[in-house]
Amino acid sequence: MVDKTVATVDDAVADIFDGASVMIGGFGTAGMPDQLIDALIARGVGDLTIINNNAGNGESGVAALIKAGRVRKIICSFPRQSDSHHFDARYRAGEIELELVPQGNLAARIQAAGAGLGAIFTPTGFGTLLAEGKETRNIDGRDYVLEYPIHADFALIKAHRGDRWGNLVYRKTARNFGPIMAMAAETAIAQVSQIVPLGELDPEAVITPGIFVQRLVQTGASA
Amino acid sequence: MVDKTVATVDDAVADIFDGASVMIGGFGTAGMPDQLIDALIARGVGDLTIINNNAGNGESGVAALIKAGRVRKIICSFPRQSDSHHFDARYRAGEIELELVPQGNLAARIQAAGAGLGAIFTPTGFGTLLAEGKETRNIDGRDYVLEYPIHADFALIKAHRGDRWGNLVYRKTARNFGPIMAMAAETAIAQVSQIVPLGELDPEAVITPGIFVQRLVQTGASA
Amino acid sequence: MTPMTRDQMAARVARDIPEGAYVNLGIGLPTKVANYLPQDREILLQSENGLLGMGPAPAPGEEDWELINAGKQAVTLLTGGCYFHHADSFAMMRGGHIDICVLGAFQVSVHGDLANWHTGEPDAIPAVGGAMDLAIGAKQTFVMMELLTKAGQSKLVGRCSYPLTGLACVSRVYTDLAIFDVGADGARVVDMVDGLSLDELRRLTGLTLTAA
Amino acid sequence: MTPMTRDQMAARVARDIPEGAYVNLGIGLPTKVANYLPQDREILLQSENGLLGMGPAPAPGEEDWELINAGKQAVTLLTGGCYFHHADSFAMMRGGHIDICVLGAFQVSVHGDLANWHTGEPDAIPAVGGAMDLAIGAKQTFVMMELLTKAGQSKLVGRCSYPLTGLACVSRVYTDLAIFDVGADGARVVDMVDGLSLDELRRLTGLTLTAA
Repeated sequence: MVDKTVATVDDAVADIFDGASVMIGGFGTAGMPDQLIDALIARGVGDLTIINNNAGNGESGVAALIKAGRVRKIICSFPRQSDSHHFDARYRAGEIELELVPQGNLAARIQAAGAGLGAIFTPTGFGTLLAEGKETRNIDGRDYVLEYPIHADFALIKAHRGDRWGNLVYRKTARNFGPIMAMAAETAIAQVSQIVPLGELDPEAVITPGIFVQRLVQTGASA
Repeated sequence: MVDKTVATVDDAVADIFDGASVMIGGFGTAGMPDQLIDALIARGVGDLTIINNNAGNGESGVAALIKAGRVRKIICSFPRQSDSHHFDARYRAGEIELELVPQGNLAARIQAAGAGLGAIFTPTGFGTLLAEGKETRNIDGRDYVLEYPIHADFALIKAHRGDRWGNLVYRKTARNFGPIMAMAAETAIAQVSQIVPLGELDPEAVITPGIFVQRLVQTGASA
Repeated sequence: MTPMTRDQMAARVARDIPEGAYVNLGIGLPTKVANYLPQDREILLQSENGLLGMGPAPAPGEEDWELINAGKQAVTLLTGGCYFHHADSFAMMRGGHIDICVLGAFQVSVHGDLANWHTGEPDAIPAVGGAMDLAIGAKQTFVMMELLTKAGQSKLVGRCSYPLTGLACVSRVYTDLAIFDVGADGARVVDMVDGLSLDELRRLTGLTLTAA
Repeated sequence: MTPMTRDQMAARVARDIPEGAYVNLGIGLPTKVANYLPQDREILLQSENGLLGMGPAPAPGEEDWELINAGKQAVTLLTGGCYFHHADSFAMMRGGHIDICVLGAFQVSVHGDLANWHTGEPDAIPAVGGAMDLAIGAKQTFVMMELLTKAGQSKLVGRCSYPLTGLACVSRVYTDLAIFDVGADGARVVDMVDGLSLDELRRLTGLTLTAA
């Protein structure tokens, strides 16, 4: 029997290693897999490359991971926020590397990784600082920048409900990066509010087919 | 009030013009928008470029369009079938141009068009006849072929239910190319089994957001 | 002459948005436009974090922090709205499916170049978010901004000095003093507040402006 | 010696598919594998037209022609299965998410090149379908075929003479006479039918084969 559920968040992150690349879902706190991140902090591994839209808010989630000194590099679109002081401090101290990616290119590069493409020509960023040094091409009269897929060793995401095959549905705008990060990571790990019996999710409404999910853990509804 | 519904299939296809490129959904007959195709045949325009997975089966749908002599070129992955005699005859007579595309590249190129990408490097087809003359590149040790997006003037697709904003849900494997063709066409036209009041479709389970659909017509359940 | 207030600017932008338009309102000043959309028009707001058919803020105490907009404020979903993931959301934008995007700006050039993501200061932490995708993706990109900085310098410029967000992407600029169409042929004045003359506007901006 | 029947070949392939594997079975002979999957293992079949968790054919009269497989035969969906669109379906394949793909072939080279889409005859109408995507996408690609043509020529070859489907993509070849691992180091015989010797197999194929 295929059963991808694990009992605890500690079990869920037990194979994340020093130096791993880890995608973390969420846009702000919506869809942020807070309990998996806490377990990752407790696990104690460091030198991580984090892929997330932001660089942490306040004291929890990615911010707590950065505060704990576990992050070597962050790939994100919007690190500077009113409450991103942990990132700000580490960045200004030269203790964290930043790769800034326009949000849509971030999504497209993650999707390209999940879909097995080698590179994509995207119009976003052409002629800006963020395309400096990158290959460009004019195609049918429009200018594009060549961007490469972003793969990761792990993805930590948050979903609403899941089953033992790893099928997932999300809740409202907490969906955001979850489905594409699950596709782009070697091992995708989901915290879900509820694990339901196989067959309870509508096959027409499954957002992430279980093939993209390696492990899931029930954490209950979070704040 | 935004109301994208039209009363008849004839109204739905009334602006399709001679020489248009037309994506047609369906994999075999599942998801084939048979009534829109019949209306397109009745409309009498020709010199069409058709994008479909196949090149028609039997006597209906794309096969009937080909039989009627309306198709100048077809872009598809699998034209040769036991009952594709209308295509076979026109093709052997040199009356129809064929662009053969591996099925996954067809899907990826349609999706790239809908997503505004300029080109993609795909591994599929590398080293084969279908990549002859195309640009290739080795990226991180793997070989890729550069493929361009496929746009269209129109998409004719079949969905299960839709609302006046154009939101669509599909039924089982009839979903296939519908969602990506709707994104890639200037004007996407859906025949749906049932038009339902706004709000009746679950916002978590809408497969094609209405923004991608310009027009829809209720045709009832088809065989 | 009396400059328009920010609310008057928002109301003016809202008036120009037609029935059925798919619209993305950027963070900051453009968010105000939602408050002035005509009640008799159905206009569909997209938020790039994955919703279409965005409704107004919920009543206090009714917030659902899994239903937020790009500015991370609690919002609601209209009947007929729906959710999708980030790749699909930016496909909507990049693929040219959004009719109008309204953005704030540090500077806009008369040819429609936009600078709105980075002041270029050496110690600033850069953050771009969806700005570059939004700027170049929509069928039309509108900018809303005060025409002059506090120091009196025009933010409509011949050429942007701040780092660019996108090239030749803005079609119209709504300011507190005038409305401009910008593009390949330079800036054209569409409207001005009462009491302002074209010559005065030329003096304030230092630009060659043509009248509508 | 007695060659394996096509059903025996299918049963042999099925035996090598582990619990929990995501598997795509190509049109034709590979479809038979589904009939022999061990009942005590959960194995998830993907069909590239948009379903995962494909079940057996429905009872006669119960067909739903909107629930079909890649061969356009009516199928069913297992409890826990789901539907998706074509781009997501081929992302599963191209992105390396499928564990095993089983395909038929005209020829396979000892280095794993595959030819299964086109005979190369000048008047043949070419049709590729998903063959090229399937060949290169899965973590492992298995081929099922008779070892010899009716004329007695080996279909396992040093170098394919038919137009290629993919380069160096096949890892294992199941035939009616023997099972081979193929790859950078050439072909290695994993198993043979009773009564067949390595020397005889070398004679039949004309290839330098190594024993497992």
